[in-house]
Amino acid sequence: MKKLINDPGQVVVEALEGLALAHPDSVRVDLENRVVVRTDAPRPGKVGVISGGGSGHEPLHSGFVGVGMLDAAVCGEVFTSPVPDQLLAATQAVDGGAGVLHLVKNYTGDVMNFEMAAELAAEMLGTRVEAVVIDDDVAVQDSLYTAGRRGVGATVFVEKIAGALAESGADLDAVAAIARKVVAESRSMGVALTSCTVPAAGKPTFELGEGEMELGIGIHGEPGRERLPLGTAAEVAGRLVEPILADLDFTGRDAVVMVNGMGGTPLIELYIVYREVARLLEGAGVRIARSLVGNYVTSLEMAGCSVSVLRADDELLALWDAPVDTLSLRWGA
Amino acid sequence: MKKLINDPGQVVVEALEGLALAHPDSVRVDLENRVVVRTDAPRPGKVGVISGGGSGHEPLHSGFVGVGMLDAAVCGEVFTSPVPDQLLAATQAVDGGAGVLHLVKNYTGDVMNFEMAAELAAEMLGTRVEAVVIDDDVAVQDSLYTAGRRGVGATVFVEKIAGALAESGADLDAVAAIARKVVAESRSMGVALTSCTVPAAGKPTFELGEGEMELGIGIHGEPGRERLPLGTAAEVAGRLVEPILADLDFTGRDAVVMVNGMGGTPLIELYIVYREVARLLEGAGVRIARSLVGNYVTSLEMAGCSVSVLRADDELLALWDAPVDTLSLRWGA
Amino acid sequence: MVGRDDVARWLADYAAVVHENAAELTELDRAIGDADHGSNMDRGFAAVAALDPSGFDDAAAYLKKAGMTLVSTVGGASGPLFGTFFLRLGGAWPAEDGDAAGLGAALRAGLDGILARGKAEVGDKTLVDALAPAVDAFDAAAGEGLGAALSAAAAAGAAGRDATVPLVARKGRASYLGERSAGHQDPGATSMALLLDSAARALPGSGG
Amino acid sequence: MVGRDDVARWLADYAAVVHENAAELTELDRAIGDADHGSNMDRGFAAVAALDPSGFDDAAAYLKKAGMTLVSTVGGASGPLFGTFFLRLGGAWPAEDGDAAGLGAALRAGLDGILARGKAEVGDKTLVDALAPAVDAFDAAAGEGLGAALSAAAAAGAAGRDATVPLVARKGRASYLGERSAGHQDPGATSMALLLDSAARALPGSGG
Ligand SMILES: Nc1ncnc2c1ncn2[C@@H]1O[C@H](COP(=O)(O)OP(=O)(O)O)[C@@H](O)[C@H]1O
Ligand SMILES: Nc1ncnc2c1ncn2[C@@H]1O[C@H](COP(=O)(O)OP(=O)(O)O)[C@@H](O)[C@H]1O
Ligand SMILES: [Mg+2]
Ligand SMILES: [Mg+2]
Ligand SMILES: [Mg+2]
Ligand SMILES: [Mg+2]
Repeated sequence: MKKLINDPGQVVVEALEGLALAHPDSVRVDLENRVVVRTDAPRPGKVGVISGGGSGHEPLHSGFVGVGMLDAAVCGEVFTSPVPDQLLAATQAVDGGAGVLHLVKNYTGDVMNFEMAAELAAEMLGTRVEAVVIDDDVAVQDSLYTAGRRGVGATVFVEKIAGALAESGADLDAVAAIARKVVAESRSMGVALTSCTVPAAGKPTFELGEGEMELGIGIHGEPGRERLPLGTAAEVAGRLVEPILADLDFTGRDAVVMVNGMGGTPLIELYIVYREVARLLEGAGVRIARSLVGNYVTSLEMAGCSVSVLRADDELLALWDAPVDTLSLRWGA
Repeated sequence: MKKLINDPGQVVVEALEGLALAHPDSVRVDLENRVVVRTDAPRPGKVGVISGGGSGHEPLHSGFVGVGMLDAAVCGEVFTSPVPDQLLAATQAVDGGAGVLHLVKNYTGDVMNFEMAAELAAEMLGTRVEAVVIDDDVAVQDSLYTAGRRGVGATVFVEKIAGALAESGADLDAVAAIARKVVAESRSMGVALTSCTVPAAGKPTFELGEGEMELGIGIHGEPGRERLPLGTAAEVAGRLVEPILADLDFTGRDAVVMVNGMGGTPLIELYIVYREVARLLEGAGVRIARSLVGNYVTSLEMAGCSVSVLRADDELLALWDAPVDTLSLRWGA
Repeated sequence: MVGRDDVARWLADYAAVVHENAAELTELDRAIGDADHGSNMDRGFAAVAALDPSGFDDAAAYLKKAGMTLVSTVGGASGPLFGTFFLRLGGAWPAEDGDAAGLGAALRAGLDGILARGKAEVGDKTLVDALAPAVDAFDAAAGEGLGAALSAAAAAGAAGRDATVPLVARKGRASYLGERSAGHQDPGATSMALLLDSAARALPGSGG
Repeated sequence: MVGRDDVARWLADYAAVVHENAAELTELDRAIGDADHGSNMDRGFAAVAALDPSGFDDAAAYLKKAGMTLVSTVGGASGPLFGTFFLRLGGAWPAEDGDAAGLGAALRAGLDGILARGKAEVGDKTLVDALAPAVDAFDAAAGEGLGAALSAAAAAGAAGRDATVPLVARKGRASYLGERSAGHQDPGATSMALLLDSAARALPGSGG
């Protein structure tokens, strides 16, 4: 394991200390609870929007805290969901009296910990919490015999758009509804070229041969659905785009497209993938209205990428375009 | 070699096609000359600021084209400086009649190609060109017996600050002077935990053992000054910060600090490094006024990081804070 | 019969067992999960072991605090599940510090908590596959005394754990692997079997 | 004596040699540079080989175009250097399509162009270490005829290339390695030696 760390057990807290030192004007960091909060939270009358999960996916979620996006991000251990206490602390920190939206990626651990936190928030704080579970990963086909589709790249879409609506002063039901709409309209698929190494585990989660790729991965370094020979960028893009288009009809619709790096793939490759993805989508009659290319939802140093597509109407596009001022997503502000 | 590419020979042009497809509203891409240009260039009366070099360092330079930073970025083959024709095309594209500043990283190839381009620009276009050579890398100690210090992380400082002054309407001499000032006040040092693979070469440029690091690397995957056992983040930060502080006196001064990822190191580790760097600098009496943490000047998928420090007065800080609106650096705009 | 200090011995024993087996548990999770089960459990049970038993009035309060501690420190899927198990175990702990039947009822309350929280069924390739047959075996042997019941539970838990190997996972992270999850032992069932084994070793009456 | 079509044969031969040796050149550059010298040279000379010689009035125009082509396609350090070499070679090409002395003067003009552009000296571990002694050797043997002069130049170039091995680089990318650059053959000197070797093989008079 080759990492720039001091102690595998201290990775998350030391990184948060670094974040706090680096950006004192942008975010407030509650080191005890490992929560990154907007400097102006709680804002009276504003719905609080929080998200969280295991660490190791940076910039998700801490890089998306700020005006027009998240009010707080809750950081679990690497690839391990945060515990209810942390989520409760975050809920309290952003509760401006209008209720709090929990954005939860659909993993058993995340769902259970958020559930317990919502129960505690109702009991102990009297805060109204709505939870929206994000499950955009088309690699998981059968929700009857699985824990259901995972929450992956679309998390960025949900956080951006729900955050924009909350910023505009909408109420909790409306913000939760738009988040659910984004989930319903989003699909993602990912591929790994290498595994990643959880610091506490000390060695790669899986091994891939020189000519192999894992197709249909999540974001925790877990193996994917199938191991296939690594193809060209065009072939890989095809394997990612096809199941997305097969799952939801995007024909003739506007789309927000993200080509997301898993951490270890350079930007120059992500743009090559974007080129292929754009051609495939346009060939299928999809109108690309907005795009993002870069590392947004990562799995530590894993090489690979994911494609996420949001079927967007004018309402979603307007919220997507609304000002956002966070460490890792910033425009119009 | 595991890369998301189609053809090692087409990496740069296909990535630029992807860039053009992804961001039609932000930049204009001249695919023939591999030049990324501001959509509003040339702006009459404004000094044009261009930079360029080998590709594989993204987001440098193409991610820094836009209001308040570069007017154009010129993209060579991977790790190979662009040719004079490309630089000439970029010079012409941004020439608003007030002359053009060439920002050149100090590598033999870059310097010679930019020199030839400046000669051609004077002869063929009658454009006045000033060139500023960036050489911030303290790993190269002896400029008598070497090609001189390399241009590395401080390139971001120079491009940002010279770009801000040019945006304000300053003339070519003033913009060149501020660029030279930033170069004089900046120092950098980098470390690699893994090598990277040039697509056309097909295998890693160097091999590093499991417990080793290369200290004092440039940004082209070339080996560094020494091979050392990999230490903790705190130890590595010490090895990076010490030679910087030994080379320039930052005591009691404001500093802009960048902890830059080489491409394959996750953000969570960069923040741990930042924590250590901040402590060391503060312990040495340096006041950290601004900071950047992330992948800004990369070497493809290399794991590792570099630290750059700019000794900043009020003039430089004000220019640093000036609005910038590019794909990879955006604030205040 | 099983008092606060017996529980303390059990939890201390289990914390040591988890620590020793952390690498192996993570290894199992590497194959069909995300390579963190051992460190999750180790972090949680180290925190439980750091609790001072003498600060609690009785076994019930102590067990509930252990459950809270797990919920607060483990995270992931195993945190709420093991946490809920101990919270419910403490909640249903027999007032008289339990005979075998009372302990069996408490164990079932723990199991029910896990089922309610995680919605898994036997055969889904989760820790339920170790715990559910263990609770049944405990009840069946309760008439023979606590020691026999605990041994029966441990044996059934171990068998349940082994039975997870051929299964295709239907809950938790391993379910994403589909058929590829078959042939691997479930990490959570493994740590649950170790917990039952530790109980049989550390709780009183284990000799007979 | 050395006309446009002789030059065409030389450039075609060298383009083939570079293509064959591209991997090896890149390999040398991997050790003390950035692993691109072979692909840089290959890209450039493939473009040169694609020029149609019949489109040029004479060898001088053709060589200048080859130089421009290299400048425009190679990039890096070798692009301006090899490009300048051919530009100057063409610029100084003897009007009468050269005897040996005239060719020697042209080669020296090429060398001077490289020295002016790159500011390296003999011993800096660059392509100058192959070219400078080769031009001297050419001049010294020019009296014996073109073939002998070219052979002498090629031999001196090869020796100069070999002499780069123990040197510590003082110019170019390899200089950053300091002492670590010693023990490796310079890639640019290697491709320069191949160019001289190709000239000795492909240009007329090489038999004698
Ligand atoms: N819905 C569920 N019900 C019961 N147990 C479950 C459920 N989901 C997962 N588990 C158990 O949790 C174990 C994994 O725990 P752990 O690795 O700590 O959490 P995570 O999967 O969040 O990384 C699995 O091996 C399985 O036994
Ligand atoms: N200043 C210089 N003068 C002469 N030759 C040089 C100089 N700098 C570098 N070279 C030559 O260029 C070669 C490297 O070329 P190449 O790898 O194509 O370019 P780059 O170093 O830009 O990647 C070196 O091996 C050396 O022979
Ligand atoms: Mg986990
Ligand atoms: Mg190069
Ligand atoms: Mg796990
Ligand atoms: Mg090179």
